[in-house]
Amino acid sequence: MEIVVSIRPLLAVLVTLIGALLIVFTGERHRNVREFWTILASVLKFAIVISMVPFVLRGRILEYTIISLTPGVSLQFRVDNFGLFFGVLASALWIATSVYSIGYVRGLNEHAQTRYFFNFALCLSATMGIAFAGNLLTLFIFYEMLTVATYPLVAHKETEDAIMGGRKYLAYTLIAGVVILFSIIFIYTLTGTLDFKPGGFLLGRAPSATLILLFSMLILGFGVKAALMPMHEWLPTAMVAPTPVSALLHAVAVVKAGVFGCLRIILYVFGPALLHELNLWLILAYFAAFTVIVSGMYALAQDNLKRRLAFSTINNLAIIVMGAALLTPSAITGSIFHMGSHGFMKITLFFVAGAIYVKTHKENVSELDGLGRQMPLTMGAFAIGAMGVAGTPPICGFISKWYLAMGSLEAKEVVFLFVLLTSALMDVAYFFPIIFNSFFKSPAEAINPHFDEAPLKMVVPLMITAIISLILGIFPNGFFNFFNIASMAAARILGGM
Amino acid sequence: MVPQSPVLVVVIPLIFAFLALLFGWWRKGLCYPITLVAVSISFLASLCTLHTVITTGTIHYHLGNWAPPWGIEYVVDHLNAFVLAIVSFISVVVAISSKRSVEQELPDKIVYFYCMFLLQVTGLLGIVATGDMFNLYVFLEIASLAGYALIAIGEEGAPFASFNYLIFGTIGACFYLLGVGYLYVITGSLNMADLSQALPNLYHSKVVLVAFAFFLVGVSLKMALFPLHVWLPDAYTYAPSAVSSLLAPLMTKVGAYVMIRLMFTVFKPYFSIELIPVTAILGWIAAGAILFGALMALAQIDLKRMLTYILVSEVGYIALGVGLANRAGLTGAILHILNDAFMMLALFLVVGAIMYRSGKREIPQLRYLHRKMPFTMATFVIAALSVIGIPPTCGFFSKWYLILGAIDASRWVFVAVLLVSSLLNVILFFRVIENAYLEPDEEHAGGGSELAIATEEAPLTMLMPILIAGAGIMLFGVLSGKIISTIIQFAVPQCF
Amino acid sequence: MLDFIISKYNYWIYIILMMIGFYAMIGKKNLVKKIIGINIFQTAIILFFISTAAKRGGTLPIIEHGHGHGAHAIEAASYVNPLPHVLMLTAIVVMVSTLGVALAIVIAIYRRYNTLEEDEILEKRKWSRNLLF
Amino acid sequence: MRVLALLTVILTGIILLYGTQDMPNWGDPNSPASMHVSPRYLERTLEETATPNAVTSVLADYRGYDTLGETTVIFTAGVSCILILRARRRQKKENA
Repeated sequence: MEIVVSIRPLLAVLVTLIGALLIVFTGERHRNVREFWTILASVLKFAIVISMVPFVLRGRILEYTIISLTPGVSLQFRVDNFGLFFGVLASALWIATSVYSIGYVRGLNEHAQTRYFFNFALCLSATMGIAFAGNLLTLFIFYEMLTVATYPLVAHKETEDAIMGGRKYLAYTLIAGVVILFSIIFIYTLTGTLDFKPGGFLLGRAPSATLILLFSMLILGFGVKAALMPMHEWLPTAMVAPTPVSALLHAVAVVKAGVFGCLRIILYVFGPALLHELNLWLILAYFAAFTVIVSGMYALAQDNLKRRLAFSTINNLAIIVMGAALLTPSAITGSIFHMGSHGFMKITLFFVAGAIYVKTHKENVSELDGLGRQMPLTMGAFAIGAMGVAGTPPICGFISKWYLAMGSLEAKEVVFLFVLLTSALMDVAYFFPIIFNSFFKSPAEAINPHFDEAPLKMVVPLMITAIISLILGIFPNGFFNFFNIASMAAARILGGM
Repeated sequence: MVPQSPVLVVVIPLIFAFLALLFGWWRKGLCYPITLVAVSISFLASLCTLHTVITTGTIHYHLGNWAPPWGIEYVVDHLNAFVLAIVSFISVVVAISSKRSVEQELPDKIVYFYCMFLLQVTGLLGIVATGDMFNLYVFLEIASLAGYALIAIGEEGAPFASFNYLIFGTIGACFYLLGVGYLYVITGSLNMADLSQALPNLYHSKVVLVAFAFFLVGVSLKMALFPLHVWLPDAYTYAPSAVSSLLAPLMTKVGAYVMIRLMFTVFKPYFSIELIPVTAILGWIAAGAILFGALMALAQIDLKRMLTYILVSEVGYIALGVGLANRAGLTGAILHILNDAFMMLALFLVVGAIMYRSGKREIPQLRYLHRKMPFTMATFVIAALSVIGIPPTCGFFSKWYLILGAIDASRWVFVAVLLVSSLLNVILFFRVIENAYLEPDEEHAGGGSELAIATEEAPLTMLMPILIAGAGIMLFGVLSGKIISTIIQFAVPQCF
Repeated sequence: MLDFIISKYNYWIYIILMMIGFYAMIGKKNLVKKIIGINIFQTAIILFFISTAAKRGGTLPIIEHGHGHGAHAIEAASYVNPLPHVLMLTAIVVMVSTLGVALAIVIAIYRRYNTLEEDEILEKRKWSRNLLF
Repeated sequence: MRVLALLTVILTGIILLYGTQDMPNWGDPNSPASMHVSPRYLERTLEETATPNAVTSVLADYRGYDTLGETTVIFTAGVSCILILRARRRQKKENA
């Protein structure tokens, strides 16, 4: 394993941090300059992240140690394939989200826009930190930063509901943070190191009872952001936030950070060997499968579009965790790839929800009849995203679900195949009526039957993300070797066994 | 200057206290610059001392050139040098910020205020620098007397709060003096190093036991360790802003320093840990302090009063670290002396600035503050996150070491207390942040139009210290590993 | 037991004095009585220190034939221990200073509340607080 | 409250008394306090400080720094009294 010392990961984190500061100091008075900083930072960040791809594809690891925090643990970035996958995903989606955000907040004439963009940039810095963190402590530092930076976004509307949503979000995530902190320190006392290692570093370091306790605490802790049931409650509540924030929460940063954390724990801290030895993988997989089914049923019952999407997110996140828990090459590949494909598809769906809201101020599924005639591009993108989430070829959701299904067969646990199929059926059940009604039902009175799209700044990003999900479905490597990175990560983890 | 630096740290503010008075009678406006010069020189001297200690090891400075057990000596090792630097630096910062608030709150007492301010700093520095038990008492009294006076000139209710403080402070000092007396009777020495050599043979003597008990109670009173904290909330709430932002970060920390010094230098860890279960008891008391402080803080509407209870809880952290009696715990405790000093500095300075601008400090009255005072409030948020323990602020790292120590010692209850207190702090601070940052919905329901609220940031002399404190919180968080590896690991007694 | 009391009666006396002072400090409601308590407490400590300096058969720690009588062996045992006396000189000063500051604060309190009884002050403070908020 | 105070006081007294058991008797010329540091003050005060009064030599020379502290305490107390009392008088004048 070749290690290259490179400052790039640090730059990727810093560029948005500096961007955030510039945003604050530019302030409300020069809106365009402020927005320019956002776009500039996002593009620069994406460029920096992409520049690391060739190294990683050649099997190298980029490393940058900033400062030693405590004996054996440094504030350190290590870009491996899994981290890079997440980094590329988040930075790519951020470009789309920032363009979209500008359209959204201006379209609605939102208040406190500076704070909004500042926190947005901060969130992305933290996410990058999480993606490139080389050890658990670094990951935790950025994880907590993310929690705090997201809070103002969740409570952005400052209505009673929003403030409650913010409180709930803080309560859930900070309690989780405390649990994670405890587990991390415990691991540190056991091993004296926190560096991630493909295949895990805890094997044989502690009695199995301790390890089981640690594993459950860590999964419960990271599971809060990953919205595993029963810790999911904050996510639907946080839907009061503006739509780009929801998109960020759901597709780009927050929940993905939770899932990323879970996967790091499963694959890089405990590792397949240890989980097989303790038989924890099966329990975790069942646990996740439970969430998959239950959240799907919840989603069916929601009328509010964003809430329905929220439960769909919970469903998909659980699928990712379930895949990783199966610990077979295809399952892990599928699980990692699904992080990406779900990201693109779900962000499309949220963008659509936001575009509909900005244009028509409608939030409920039952009010969307005939909307396809007014906003054909938007609803077309929605159709792509929704079908992708359900796993229809040739959209990227199909690829990941295919690998996940293979993985469950490899693991000789057919139950999970059925779970996947059931969830796909439920996806169809809660998305298809929306597509059907919007295109084929006669429009409700409030809807303009003629072409009248949302602002361009919103439509273009959502079209692009929809198209990327389509491309990824046809050429899984079409977007910066996405699939290869995922499968390399899986191979590395299992090779480390 | 270099060889004299340990004593200069203490003596410079003392001399300048006289000067401030003399020049103050002539020109009132000279007091502020004189004070600034004094604390700055003192800070430079303390940096110099710290540097010498790091490069060459412990400094022994014989005052009047009399050899130790007979004369008084200053012994500056890593621990004192570290605390000296903290105390003098925070004095500088508070001195800078005091200008406007003193002009506003105590317009006709400026001269005496600055004189007293310098005496207070002298007292605190003297306590830290000395290696002699009785000399420590003398400087303790200087610091205390100055503290009583400075608190007494605060707002309504201050004299009474100060009187209570005086009673408790005097009890504490008297107990300490009794302890010194008991040790003197049985050893014949007042020098710390000398005592620590003479004492091991006497560890089973009842006199030593009683002396130790009285030291602990006396110091706990001074550092406001629960349940002996009763004087603190009133005193620090009613004190003038400049005074509470000087005393809150420093007085309790210096008390904590004295406790560590007594437990692990004068007495050996063998005595404090194994012979009598002091550290175990201390741990439980500290756990009580942490929870009690946080819970009482929850009940407060007055922001400054809330902070005083948080201070009680923070003192608990330091005591808990001492009570854990292992390397990680003590590292956490000593690191927390630094971190908490900066956190409290930032928080009290912010409250001072808010008071200066608006005269309000009740939590529901803080609306729109993030627009009136954006930088001040940003620092408040940073300090709040640090108290909660969100990385990468410094508060996280002291918590990290404390929890590490608690796990090392297998004290699961303490781990739980530390974690729960973080969550309590979340409630405490986000209550304030919600009030200051989020706005009632009806006022922007129309969407968009920003309410015309003019920025009225604190004046530069107050804002700069606030920003320095905020930057310190972030910086010491990132640099904590460095600080530990260059200073604190040598400050922790070697036997751990 | 009796022997213990007689041989260490100095400690008994100081402890009793200390207890009186301490009780006045924390048990009395009148602020001036509390201050008197502080003084008694500190006097007790002074007595304690001074009594430890005593040596049976010792005299004042002023060297006889001090000036110009050339070198001769000085018997430390024939003079009482000077150190506690020195310490107590300092402690007396501290005590006086504390007294001064305490009295000044009491005057300030009296000007505000027109009383020196603790419970009355608390009552008045509660009242003024209600008035304010 | 008074009972609590009384109990505290009695407890303190008992602890202090307990400690005195191991203390030297009154007037014991061989007590540790008289043996360790103080003999030097008596024996060498003349040669080192040229002062026959050992109390003076200790006060002003051996432990002169304590005395500096002591004077500072007095100074502090003096300034404290001015600080606390001065402006009140002026306020009264304003009120009157």
